[in-house]
Amino acid sequence: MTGSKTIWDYVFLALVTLIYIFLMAPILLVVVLSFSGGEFLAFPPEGFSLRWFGELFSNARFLSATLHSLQLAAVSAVVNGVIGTLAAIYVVRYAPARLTNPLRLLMSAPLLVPEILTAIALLFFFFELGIGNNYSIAIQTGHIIVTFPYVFLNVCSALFNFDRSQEEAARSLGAGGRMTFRRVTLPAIKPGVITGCLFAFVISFDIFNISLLLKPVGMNTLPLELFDYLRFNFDPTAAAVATLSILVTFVAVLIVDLTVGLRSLRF
Amino acid sequence: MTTLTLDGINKFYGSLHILKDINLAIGQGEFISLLGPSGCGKTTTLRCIAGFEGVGSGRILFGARDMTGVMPEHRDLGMVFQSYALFPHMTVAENLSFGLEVRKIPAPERAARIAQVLEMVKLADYGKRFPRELSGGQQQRVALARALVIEPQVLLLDEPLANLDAALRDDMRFFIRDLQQRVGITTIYVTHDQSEAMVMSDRIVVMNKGVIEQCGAPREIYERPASLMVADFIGQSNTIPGRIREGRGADYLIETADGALSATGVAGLSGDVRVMIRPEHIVTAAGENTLTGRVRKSIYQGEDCLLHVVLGSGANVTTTVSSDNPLSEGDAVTLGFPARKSWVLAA
Amino acid sequence: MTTLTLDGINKFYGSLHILKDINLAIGQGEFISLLGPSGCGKTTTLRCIAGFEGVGSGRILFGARDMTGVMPEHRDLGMVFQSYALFPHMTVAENLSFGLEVRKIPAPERAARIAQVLEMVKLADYGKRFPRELSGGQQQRVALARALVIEPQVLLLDEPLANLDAALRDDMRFFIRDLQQRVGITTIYVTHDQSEAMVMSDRIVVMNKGVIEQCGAPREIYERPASLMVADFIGQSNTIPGRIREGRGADYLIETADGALSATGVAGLSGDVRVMIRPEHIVTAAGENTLTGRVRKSIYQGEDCLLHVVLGSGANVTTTVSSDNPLSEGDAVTLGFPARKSWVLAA
Amino acid sequence: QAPFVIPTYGGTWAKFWEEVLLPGFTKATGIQGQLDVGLGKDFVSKIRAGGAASPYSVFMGNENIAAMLRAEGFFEPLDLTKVPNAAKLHEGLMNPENNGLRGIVSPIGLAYRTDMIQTPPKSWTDLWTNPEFKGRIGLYQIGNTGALLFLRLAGKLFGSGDMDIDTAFTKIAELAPFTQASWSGEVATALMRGDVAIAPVDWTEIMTLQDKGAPVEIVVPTEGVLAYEQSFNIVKTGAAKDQAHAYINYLIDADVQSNMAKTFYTSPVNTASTVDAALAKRIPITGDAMSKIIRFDWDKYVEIAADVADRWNREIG
Amino acid sequence: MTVTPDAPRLHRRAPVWWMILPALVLLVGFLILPYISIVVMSFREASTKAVYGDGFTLAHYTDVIADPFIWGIVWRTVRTALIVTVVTLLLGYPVAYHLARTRSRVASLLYICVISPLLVGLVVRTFAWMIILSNNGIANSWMKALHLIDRPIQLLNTPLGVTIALIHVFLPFVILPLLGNLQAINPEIALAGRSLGASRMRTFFKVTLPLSMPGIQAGSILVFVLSISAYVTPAMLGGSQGRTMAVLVVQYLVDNFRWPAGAALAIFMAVITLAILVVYLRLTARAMRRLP
Ligand SMILES: Nc1ncnc2c1ncn2[C@@H]1O[C@H](COP(=O)(O)OP(=O)(O)OP(=O)(O)O)[C@@H](O)[C@H]1O
Ligand SMILES: Nc1ncnc2c1ncn2[C@@H]1O[C@H](COP(=O)(O)OP(=O)(O)OP(=O)(O)O)[C@@H](O)[C@H]1O
Ligand SMILES: NCCCCNCCCN
Ligand SMILES: [Mg+2]
Ligand SMILES: [Mg+2]
Repeated sequence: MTGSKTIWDYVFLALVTLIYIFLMAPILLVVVLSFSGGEFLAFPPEGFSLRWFGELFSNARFLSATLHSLQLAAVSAVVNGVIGTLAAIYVVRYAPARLTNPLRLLMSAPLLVPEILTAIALLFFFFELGIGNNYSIAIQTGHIIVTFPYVFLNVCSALFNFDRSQEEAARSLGAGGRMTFRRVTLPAIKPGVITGCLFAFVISFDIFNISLLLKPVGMNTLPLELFDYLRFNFDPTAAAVATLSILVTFVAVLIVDLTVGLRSLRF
Repeated sequence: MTTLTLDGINKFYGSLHILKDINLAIGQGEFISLLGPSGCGKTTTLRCIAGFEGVGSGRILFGARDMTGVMPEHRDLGMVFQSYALFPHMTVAENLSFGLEVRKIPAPERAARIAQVLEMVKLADYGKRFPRELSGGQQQRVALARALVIEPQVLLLDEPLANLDAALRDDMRFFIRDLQQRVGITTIYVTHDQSEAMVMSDRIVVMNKGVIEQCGAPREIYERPASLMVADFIGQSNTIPGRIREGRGADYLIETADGALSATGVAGLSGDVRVMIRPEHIVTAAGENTLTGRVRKSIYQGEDCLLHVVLGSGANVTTTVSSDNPLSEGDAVTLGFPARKSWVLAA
Repeated sequence: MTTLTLDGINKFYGSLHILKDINLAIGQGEFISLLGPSGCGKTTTLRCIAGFEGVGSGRILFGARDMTGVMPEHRDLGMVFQSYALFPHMTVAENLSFGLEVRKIPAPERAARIAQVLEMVKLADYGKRFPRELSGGQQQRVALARALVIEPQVLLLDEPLANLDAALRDDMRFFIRDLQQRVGITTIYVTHDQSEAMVMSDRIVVMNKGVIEQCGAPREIYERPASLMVADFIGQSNTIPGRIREGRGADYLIETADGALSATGVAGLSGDVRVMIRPEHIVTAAGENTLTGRVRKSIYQGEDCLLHVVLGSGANVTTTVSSDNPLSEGDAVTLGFPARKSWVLAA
Repeated sequence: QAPFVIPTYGGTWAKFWEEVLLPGFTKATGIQGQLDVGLGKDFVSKIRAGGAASPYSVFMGNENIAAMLRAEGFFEPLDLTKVPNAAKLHEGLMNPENNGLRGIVSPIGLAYRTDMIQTPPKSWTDLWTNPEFKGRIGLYQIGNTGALLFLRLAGKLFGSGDMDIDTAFTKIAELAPFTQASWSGEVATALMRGDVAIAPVDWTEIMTLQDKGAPVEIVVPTEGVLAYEQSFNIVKTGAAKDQAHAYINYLIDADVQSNMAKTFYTSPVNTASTVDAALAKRIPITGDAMSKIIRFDWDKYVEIAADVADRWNREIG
Repeated sequence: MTVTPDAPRLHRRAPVWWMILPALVLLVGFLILPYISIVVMSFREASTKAVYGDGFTLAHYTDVIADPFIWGIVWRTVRTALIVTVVTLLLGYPVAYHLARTRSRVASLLYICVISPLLVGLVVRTFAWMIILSNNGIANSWMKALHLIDRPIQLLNTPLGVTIALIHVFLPFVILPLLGNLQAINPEIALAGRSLGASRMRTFFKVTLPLSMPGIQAGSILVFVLSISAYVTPAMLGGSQGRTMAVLVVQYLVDNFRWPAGAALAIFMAVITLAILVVYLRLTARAMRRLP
């Protein structure tokens, strides 16, 4: 902000750089290992090869598991993006004062109870409903429930920062509740919604215990597939999977940056 | 025809009584200015009219229709917020476009109207900027343009020109007044600038501590203030305390520590009063009423000089004189003013 | 003694050249007003002085010390932001206390100073309120109080009174000026209110599009503007185009479409010029210079009436006359003004 | 008609089932199977939650886990008329009263790093006696069947029998400090990294490591080997009983078992299975050598299972 | 005249209860309802003859509460979660602050740095940490090469290893909420602090930090609760020394099939988490009330 830099600016910059490195180091390690020529998932890699990618592409199970995980994650993010945002707005804005704290706790409940117990509870529940884990309904519901609080909490915090007079301005210009929300409130809380949906997506993509018990017969999710794989084959194929997902992310982020401009998304 | 009626409005913030029984009837296309000291409840009044605040009691009518419970967006009004409340994620043009889109104005007409209004507020080249890339005054003009471009039924303007320089204020005033009269918009204008209110308004409402002190035409407010507060608040005023010796209808003879003064006022006053006289009606020469004193201070004001005079009784009187007057501190001075320019107020 | 020097300051936002070679030397305890059209760069200038913006080129000196690279917190300044920038999570008293705590003022003195300043800005009972619980004008006064309570070396005030009514403005002006002179604070005051600048300032700086147009004492700026822009911007002015027929030192005879006029100006002008005359120096009677025309509009202003007159040539001239003047639209009128009140400007 | 669900493990196991076993099964029986990948314990939860309608008709999992479900009454005895291959099973692989059979056997021997160990182990007791191993031992952690096997082995070696848990705990505690691993792959990695120099490991794992050129060796201790024994059971609450029997029968088919041996270095359970000489060198526990497997009765262990786990947590960590 | 203090009518009037409806249906219908049978189950007697016995008992709860061993693991879990929360806040705040203020052209790249760890599956990330933390792993060999240590320090299968990996895993969960929050704060407010003579430090602690409380709160609650219930990371990196309640619960439920006891253990842990959360909300409520 100010024009001049002090020694502290550089200290700060150095610190932040170190943290960025800390964030990236394991990721880079995975990438490096995926190109390893060796048989083992170990460092340093022995030579360079693309064989693990070949291994990966010859394994149809990874592909179908990835697609299944992507689908679960996308649905969780979208569904929670809608109902989590609505719930957050209700709780922060409209809920009667004596209800706000109970509601907040209820909305955070999926975070508070252990995932494995939720999984068992849902497993029972869906068998009682006669649905069992024949379809994706059980696993998808589980994913939505477990990822719900991420959207809810992030949107709540975004709403705290929002200047209400913008909404009033929109109303004064004749915009109804819905239009005001769509054109003014939503853009303002967008960082919270995006972060929430991103978390929901990522958490859903990583969920382990819920998927373990609720996955439909014959299907797998990527973490399960990877875990099962690594349990029996501790080789760099798993790293290749990760590298590929990093690559996809990177390209996606880059495209967003080049077209929309990443900063305009305001995470 | 009455378009906007405030009927016994009371408003509380917690236990603070902010608006106290506000009654006001505003005609179709009328331009009303709301004046009053900082914190007297002007913004709150606008917010109640706009529907952003519920009222503790009372009704708000648009025409004959009770609007008290109606949502702001169904009131067809335009508002300039004291804090601007621009949409930070929209460009200037998008800010203006918003209200037009709500009204389903087709795109070409929208663009034309936006361009025209931006031209009027002298921001023709700024359509693509974001609010954060504008200076304070530029932001304020965007806020104004956003409220005007929709040409609403009712305009609520909360200090819309506070951050503009005189030249721009003049232009904007003209623009507002012109649009308002052309379209016949009922306007409530909050300003701290009395001369602005004087020039623009059909009527002026003076508020004080949540109460309407006086409501009337500018000239009436200025020349025949209903209370000392109004006299003090609108324009410069000198008041000299005294006691009524004689009263015949509107004409009074008043005993003061600086001699007897003849003055006019509403009929029926008696006892302790104050005689009000505007600085510009006092000349430095004897007149129908004459006072003597000494110059305490003489302040250069560009157009003229402001003279502070202490009367014999110790009372202070100010007057303006031509900038090249020869009076300086300590000089004895004689002041005169005509009875019909004075105004008697209950003390 | 010079306390604050701007030495060839240039400032860019992206590719926009906002401040263009600003040079200014301000004396110890001097009160400088910054005037200029909206968006001309006043706020940006203050921000550069405060150290919130790096400058593209140039130096900022406090005394002899180069401050260009110094952190804002080491500049010992108080600033009132155009947007107030109050700390939303602190009460009014806590907002004021902040700067005092930084200066390690002991608690009892802190409390006393806060109480005193709050009293001055007429918010004595508001210490425990949060900014969001205040009206616009009240917030602005808190912003002012926060900057003043620390009694800094340099005060930067960005439209600090824009949202206050006349009476309060007067009080605040007095308060600022009093403190400023008592403590000897070098002050830069941004205002859109010229009369305010006239009354308060030791010198006035007029900016336009990032350039300093003129810098001088109020009277000098008003009576001998350096350019048409300054003449137009400061106060009302009438300018009549013409051509110099004869010049003797500062005295000129000028040929205009409405006849020859004698006028004064800086020596050495020739060719096409404009004769400037302030409305208040024009009387509705023949004089040293005489013009004739018709009343186009007469506007009641409280104290007086503003008269728009069209001259024979079609040029517009405004003047003020007493409120009870009998002139109305279409009336023929004769205007007069003395040569020494006029001012010749290069066209 | 829902497809017949076949549970199996992940990784190379899933791959084998998908590419070899399932097509062969369909070809042999005409039954379409739907593979479901997981671990024995995951199948348990679903069978339990399924109440009267288990999603699985056949259960696959370590025998100790199967024993628990069996105790809870979820299994029914095999109808041996529908499992003709059962007759050819090696001794001891059919549970009493036909309550499930152990269809896949992966021996557990003592594996070590050839480059880190001077004197290769001969007996399980070497773990306690050879000072060279101190601090470099790896063991399975209690969540893994391997730990239970080792625990009962310790009871048998040093105490009054494989149910002598007290002695077992005392002896295992003597081995400390040692690295604990949750599953075979993890012990293997620890071995590869050199964090561990000797450990009881799944034969499959060590053979795979050797194939990749790792300096590891595995021995059959004098007392015999332990083994992961995959138990196959008919789920009482499952729907497709006939298919389940057909599947179990196919799974223990001589050729299928030979195939598995080639792929996983498991010990064929079918007496008729053949193992070629080269392979036989690498998997010594075949044919008659199957008797070298130290086998335990898990049905009576069920009662103390929870307490043992608890005690492991507290005493071993 | 009777007057009552009035709420802003704009908001009172709107029929908005439907906004919470889908969330209520989801959480009540698919979380609370299923949990009822789980809670009931936690009071069932244990059995090896069925999933659970017929009778009811409090024993699973009393066993847990009376067991110092369990409390030890609870303490380790809570301590790890607290450390992870505090450290992620300490590390995440500078990053969020930097991202919120930077005008750097590589900003997009920095966003990627923050987001990409999230997009690499947890399992794989944890494996990477295994490779880094093991006795002969990268961390130890580099520290040896730099002569910081001469014998490998045990990182894998210790609480420390789990803590380090969890910090990495959860760092983005504080950075992103904080980032949104910091971007929403008007930068002039901090400048006002500086203009009053407060150093950047002081301005930060007195102005920016309090104003970013909503982000801090959201981020820290997320990380704390996530750390408490993290399973994959402590299971893979923790060994027995690093075992947490989540791992123990999974062991009860999945390895040992002790559903009633496992449910009781899990509910017990949830209650503790909830209690800590309520205390935390109480503590931060004061600071939050000051915000607009
Ligand atoms: N972030 C920005 N990006 C681009 N242009 C900017 C930015 N901020 C300010 N400007 C431009 O810089 C010019 C000077 O702005 P500044 O705020 O200094 O004006 P000002 O003299 O204070 O005006 P006002 O009286 O309206 O407050 C304006 O024209 C404005 O549009
Ligand atoms: N949220 C609130 N809580 C308590 N009091 C409030 C709140 N908002 C405003 N007030 C008080 O209500 C009174 C009226 O405020 P309002 O904003 O209407 O004043 P105003 O006439 O617009 O003043 P200004 O000219 O300063 O803008 C003020 O005294 C203010 O302190
Ligand atoms: N390589 C041998 C496979 C053994 C797998 N055991 C898994 C246990 C499942 N309950
Ligand atoms: Mg106001
Ligand atoms: Mg400005």
